Amino acid sequence: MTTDTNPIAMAAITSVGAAGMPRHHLAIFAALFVFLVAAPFLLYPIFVMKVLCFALFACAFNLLLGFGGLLSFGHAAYFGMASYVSAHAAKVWGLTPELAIIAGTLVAAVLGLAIGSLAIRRHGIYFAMVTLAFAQMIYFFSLQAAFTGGEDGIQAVPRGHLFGLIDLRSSEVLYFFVLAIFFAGILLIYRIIHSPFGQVLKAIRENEPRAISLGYRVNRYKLAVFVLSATLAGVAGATKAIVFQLASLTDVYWTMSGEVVLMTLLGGMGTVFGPIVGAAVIVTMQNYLATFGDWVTIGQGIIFVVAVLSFREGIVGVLAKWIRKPL
Amino acid sequence: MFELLGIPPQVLFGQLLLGLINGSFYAVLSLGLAVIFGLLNIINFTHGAQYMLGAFGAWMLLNYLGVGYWWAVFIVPPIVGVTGIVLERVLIRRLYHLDHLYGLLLTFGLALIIVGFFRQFFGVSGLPYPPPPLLNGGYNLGFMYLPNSRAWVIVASLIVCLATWFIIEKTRLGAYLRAATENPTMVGAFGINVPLLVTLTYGFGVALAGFAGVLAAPIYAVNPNMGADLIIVVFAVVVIGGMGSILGSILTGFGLGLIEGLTRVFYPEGSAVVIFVIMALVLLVKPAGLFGRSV
Amino acid sequence: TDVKIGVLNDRSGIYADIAGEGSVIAAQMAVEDFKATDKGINVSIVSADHQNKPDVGSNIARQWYDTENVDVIADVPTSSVALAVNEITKEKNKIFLASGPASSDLTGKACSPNTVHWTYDTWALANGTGSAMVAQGGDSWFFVTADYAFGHALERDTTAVVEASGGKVLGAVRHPFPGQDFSSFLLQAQGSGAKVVGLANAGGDTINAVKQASEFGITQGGQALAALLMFINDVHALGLEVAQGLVLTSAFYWDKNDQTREFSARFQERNAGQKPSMIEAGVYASVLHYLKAVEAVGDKDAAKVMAKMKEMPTEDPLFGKGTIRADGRKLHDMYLFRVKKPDQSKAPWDYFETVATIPADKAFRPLAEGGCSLVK
Amino acid sequence: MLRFPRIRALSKPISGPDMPEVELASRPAAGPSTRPLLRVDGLQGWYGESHVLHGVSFEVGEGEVVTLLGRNGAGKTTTLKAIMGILSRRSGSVTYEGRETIKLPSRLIAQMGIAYCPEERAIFSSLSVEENLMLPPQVRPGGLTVEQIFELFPNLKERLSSQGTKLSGGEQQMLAIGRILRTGAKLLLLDEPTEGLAPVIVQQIGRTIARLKDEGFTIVLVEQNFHFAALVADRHYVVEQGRVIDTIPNHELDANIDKLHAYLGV
Amino acid sequence: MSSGAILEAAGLTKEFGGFVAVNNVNLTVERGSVHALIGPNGAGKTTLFNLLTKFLQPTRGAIRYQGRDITKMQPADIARLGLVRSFQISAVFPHMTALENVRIALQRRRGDSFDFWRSEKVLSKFDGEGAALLADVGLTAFSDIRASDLSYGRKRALEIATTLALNPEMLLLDEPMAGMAQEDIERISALIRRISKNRTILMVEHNLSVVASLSNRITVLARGKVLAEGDYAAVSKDPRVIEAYIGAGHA
Ligand SMILES: Nc1ncnc2c1ncn2[C@@H]1O[C@H](COP(=O)(O)OP(=O)(O)OP(=O)(O)O)[C@@H](O)[C@H]1O
Ligand SMILES: Nc1ncnc2c1ncn2[C@@H]1O[C@H](COP(=O)(O)OP(=O)(O)OP(=O)(O)O)[C@@H](O)[C@H]1O
Ligand SMILES: CC(C)C[C@H](N)C(=O)O
Ligand SMILES: [Mg+2]
Ligand SMILES: [Mg+2]
Repeated sequence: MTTDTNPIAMAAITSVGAAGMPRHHLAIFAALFVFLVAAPFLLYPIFVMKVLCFALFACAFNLLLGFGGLLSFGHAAYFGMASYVSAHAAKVWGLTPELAIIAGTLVAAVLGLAIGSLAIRRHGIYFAMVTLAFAQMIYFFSLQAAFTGGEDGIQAVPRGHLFGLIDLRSSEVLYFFVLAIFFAGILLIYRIIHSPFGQVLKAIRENEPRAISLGYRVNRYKLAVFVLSATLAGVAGATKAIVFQLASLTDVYWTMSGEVVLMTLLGGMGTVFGPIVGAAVIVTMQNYLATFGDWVTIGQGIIFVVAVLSFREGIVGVLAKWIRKPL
Repeated sequence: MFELLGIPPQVLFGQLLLGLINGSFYAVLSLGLAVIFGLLNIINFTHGAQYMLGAFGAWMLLNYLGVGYWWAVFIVPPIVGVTGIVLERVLIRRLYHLDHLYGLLLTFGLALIIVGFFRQFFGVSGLPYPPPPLLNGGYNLGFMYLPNSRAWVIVASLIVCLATWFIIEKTRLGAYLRAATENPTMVGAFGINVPLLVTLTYGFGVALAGFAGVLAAPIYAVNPNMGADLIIVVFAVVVIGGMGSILGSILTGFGLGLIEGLTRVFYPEGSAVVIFVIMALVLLVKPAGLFGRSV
Repeated sequence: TDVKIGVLNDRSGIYADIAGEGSVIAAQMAVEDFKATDKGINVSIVSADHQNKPDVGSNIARQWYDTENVDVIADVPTSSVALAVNEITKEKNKIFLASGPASSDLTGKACSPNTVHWTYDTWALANGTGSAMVAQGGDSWFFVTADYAFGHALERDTTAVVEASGGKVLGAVRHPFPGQDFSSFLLQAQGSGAKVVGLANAGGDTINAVKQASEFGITQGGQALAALLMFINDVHALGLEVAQGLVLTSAFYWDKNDQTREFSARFQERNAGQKPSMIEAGVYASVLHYLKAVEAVGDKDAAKVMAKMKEMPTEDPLFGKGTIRADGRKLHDMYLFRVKKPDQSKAPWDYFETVATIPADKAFRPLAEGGCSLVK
Repeated sequence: MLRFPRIRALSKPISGPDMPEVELASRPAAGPSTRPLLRVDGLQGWYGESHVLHGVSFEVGEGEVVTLLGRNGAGKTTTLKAIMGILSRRSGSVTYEGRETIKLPSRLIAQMGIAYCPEERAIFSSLSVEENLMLPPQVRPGGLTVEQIFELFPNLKERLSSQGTKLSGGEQQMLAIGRILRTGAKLLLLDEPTEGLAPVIVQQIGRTIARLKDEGFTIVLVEQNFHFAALVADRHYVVEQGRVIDTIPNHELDANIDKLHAYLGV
Repeated sequence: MSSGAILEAAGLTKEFGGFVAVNNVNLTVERGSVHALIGPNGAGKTTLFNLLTKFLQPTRGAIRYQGRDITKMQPADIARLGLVRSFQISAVFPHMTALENVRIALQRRRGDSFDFWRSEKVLSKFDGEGAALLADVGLTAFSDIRASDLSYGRKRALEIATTLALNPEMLLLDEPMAGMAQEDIERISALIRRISKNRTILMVEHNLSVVASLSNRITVLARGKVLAEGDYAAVSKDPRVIEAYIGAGHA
């Protein structure tokens, strides 16, 4: 009955290359970077930025689920709250975008600390439910509080000037700012996974009582990864508010928590690159199929059913199995 | 006028009674969910859609075949159960050996498909389902007017809940079911037909959802979206009761209905969130829910 | 000239039957009836689902304007989304033909030179139903309000009308949106002793609330029910048995005259047997008027077309003659209808009888009271 | 060298008023002395991709007790699972009472009269001790009564209403053995039934096995403790790397003790 | 060899619902000794272990370790004081290699396990020490094999190596020999004997030959209470112990 140990999260580390990461990881990061630098000239930049925000969100979530073994069903709270705070900071307080994002991120971190320290005392499905419960309270707060604008959300958020200097109104300029945040985020996550701390997390995920008996105060590690994950989810949410100039209830609703689970699983939980792929697939689907009405819902449903039945390690998970290397 | 906590007692009693009626729905739905989770380890996210199917089943019987409510009460749950059995045989079956996350995902996907189709073909404004003559009218209880249709909901769901509880906790069949949850291989090695057992259990849990749907049809509009948000609340009920605890989900279902009823009087906006507040409090104090077996 | 119209609305949620696929059909019919191609205007129509979420809606709107050369967005039911689209349309200098949204803020403090608010708004609803009910003796009210921007606005506007007409408001209760079970709110309304229970909600919420009110014998108990925003599709869903006697304010009814009947018959054929709602009618009329303006200007430049639209009086088979005010408010008559009893109804969709016609100059909020910055 | 007092003590043939049955066990036999009840021939087995059994062959006659001995990981447990039909990938031949069972699902195999007591005990935590005990349906008449089971394992009687997995490790083992004795299955597959049990209980189980044999049960026993095995078995099959590599009749055990030590790496 | 008590339990009691699993147990373990805890199944041995390492909270009683009251402490903190346990059911980190299993323990000693910003390459400095520990338990050839692929006996050996990596003052071993083949039993016995030189060991074990050969002192538990205590010779002759545990076969 426990989700604490998941069968497919097994990012075992093999052949470490020169730069401290396996060569094929290095290659993928490089290819991703090249592609993303070129992307705004090939694709609609705002769309790509949306993918990047959600990819970072999914990666942050995956840090907790795939590598911490903790299934949070309330990650919308950190994503959405950060987005509200950063929108409010930019619009009402007139902060520059980077400060607004930092403000949102800090709130997510504090929220993660508060909720996390209560939730980590529970296991498996009960952990998931405690996080859901708190997220629903955050949703309720967002619905009722004055500064969030209720159903309307915070609209017309100014993109502002980066460091007070660079005008972000042009989507191309904004794009590179977002790209920088994204890369900083996933590289940090990569490092966390492959750090001494990451090793302990893995041990805890695999056999918690044993880790305790070795003297690890496991709750502190769980809390630490929870807060890191919430914080990074906050970065993603805060950035999204600046990109779309809007913070709304969608981002704090439980379906958003569900969506990030879907992205992670579809891409491959416990893989480094899976959540990025998962986020890209889902955001693309929502974006380009919006004209088909209910058939989108049906199509999404079919995709999930097929994914669960035939490639449940997720897209990247399946690829990793083919090439027999962790991705 | 005499008042209780600033509310006239009539209103208070009325609200409590309404809470109990609501609680009946929670109880039947969460019972089905608990049966399926407890015995199959599947978090059945299709449950809301299957509840909706129950209501649509009743509606279709009436509109296409002219079959009335009282027949529907008996015919629809088995039909919905059979659709569940088909899903189980064809799809869900393949996931038992996996983490329950996958079951959740699959059933979530199925719910999207089912609800999507119904929205496509029946729209979302909802379809009317007239209550049968016997359920028209009601009793004036002094403090409130109790429609027969709602009184019937309480009675019917109590009967169904108790019968289910008895079968699972007190009979041999129930023992097989519980054992098969934990270690189907071993139970099979005792000579028991586990796959059949599992299929029937899923069918039964789903039939409970269908039953709740039939009960709901004359009360709420028959609407493809009627189960969508309910599922998460019902799931919370199951968790508060203690996952897999049959008695827990029944009692919690009724109990939370009452609490929600009270919230509607004192802080109506909060009635959507009160269940989650309670869930957080309960889980922080009792790690495995109110009636859960601690692991 | 090539013109691209984006119909943005709810295609899967609780408003999809009121303003979903039907609005797209209405827009297509407008293009066909206008015979655009013959007049050298190439019109293409795209559509999308905003799911009643401001983020989804603004995302689509932005993408349409940025990458798909959409010139005009039509419909957008749900006020919160409409406000977002309103902003983006202004920023990108395009045109927004708002038929679906209710909030009177669109021509008030959020008014924009690029927006026309076509069909109805919360002020008009409050004014129509509110004053009619008070006039019939319903001078004490209790509101059951959807707990979000639109519900609050409708409650606010109706309260003002009720109080101005000499009635009083005894209380209000806000229900989560969307809601399923309204019994406890209705019980509170019953307990309040108010003569009128005002439902400040819409779509599925209103349907459920009306249905349950009948179950709990609210109207039999002597209280009147005022569904402040009700569409013919909602009545269809409820059935006359339950809906009979309700009073509602609307801008359109299919059975008003030959022209509306003719249009509605054609529409019904293409829209799975459903008669048009007033929003769908508004989409038809607003697109038609827009195309006329484009033809007249000979160009699709937003500022010029908008100026033309406001300058030219409107005329179409569904709303008759009308005008567009400086703040973007389209003016036409509004109607107060009563839902027929089952035995009065002679044919399918024969649901309304007219109680009163509210002339265009009385139906909407006076220009000066909106606080629109375009009005000097 | 370590001293193993228990082993010395146990390897003497034990007789005495309290354990008369044990002597019955030492009946000499080279192959099945009766008609073979179970016959395993060329049994292959896999866990996913890994091939674990490479052609296990042996026979058990009706009323016999045989053991499978071998080092950790030799494939003893896997053999039992394959016979029981719960190893998902298997091939070769297993016949019971002359009927081929290799393709049957485990429930039909169980219904033919084979019962399995797994190494990891598989006690159900959502069932009480009593429910655990009563769980396996009777497949044939002639099993032990509940009273007889309590006589063997008095601990169980005291804890009947506890949750099954709240029992101590040894008590769970007793429960796992006890529950299959009720079913009337004629062929019992016992996987290390003495693991983790106190010596008193081990002796009790020794007596039980002897008694079951007396009553006509047929038993395949997997054991690490061959001194225990020596007390109860007719014959020993040595398993190594997924094959039976040797057969030692119990009466030749003393003569082969060095060979056996070599097999088991003692 | 002995220099006073390292671990003392006084009046330790654990009730589950109404059932008393451990009943007013007084236990003193001398520093440097190998102390065995035996008793029939269900006597409360594992429960007592759980109490001593605080995986369970005692209903009553006090525990002192190295003169310090640890009754109120958390399990992880107890391990940090050098009192480390193993589990009755084998406890390894299944998806990690044998070497990584040991490194986890070594890493804890180093104390910078929260460093999420550093590369795990810093952990390779433990490889030598880890390999030595694996060699001690005869797992050198398996150091790159995932723990889940090891046989049962080897998992137990790995678990002991991991425990030793903490360099604990005192070890609590719960049935270290259970389910092991003879060859492993001998190897692990030898290992325990070797490591007991400068440590204290408290172990639960049903294999009497192991108990007899390794332990200096034995406490016999039955029905939650201490039935007898002494060295092997004395305990194994105690008629109550024979009746409750050893059985007639051992006479
Ligand atoms: N579930 C499994 N998946 C993969 N391999 C397995 C599994 N179970 C056992 N094995 C492998 O199969 C081989 C045989 O295992 P088996 O359990 O049959 O041995 P055994 O003789 O019973 O040993 P023991 O005395 O340790 O119980 C071993 O190499 C083991 O590692
Ligand atoms: N969590 C619990 N709840 C209720 N009873 C328990 C619990 N844990 C153990 N017990 C009971 O306490 C008694 C002692 O159990 P324990 O596991 O300590 O025995 P043990 O001496 O280790 O036995 P074994 O040698 O068989 O492992 C048993 O009767 C068991 O049923
Ligand atoms: C009824 C709907 C089409 C309009 C919606 N209630 C709004 O918010 O404006
Ligand atoms: Mg084995
Ligand atoms: Mg024990």
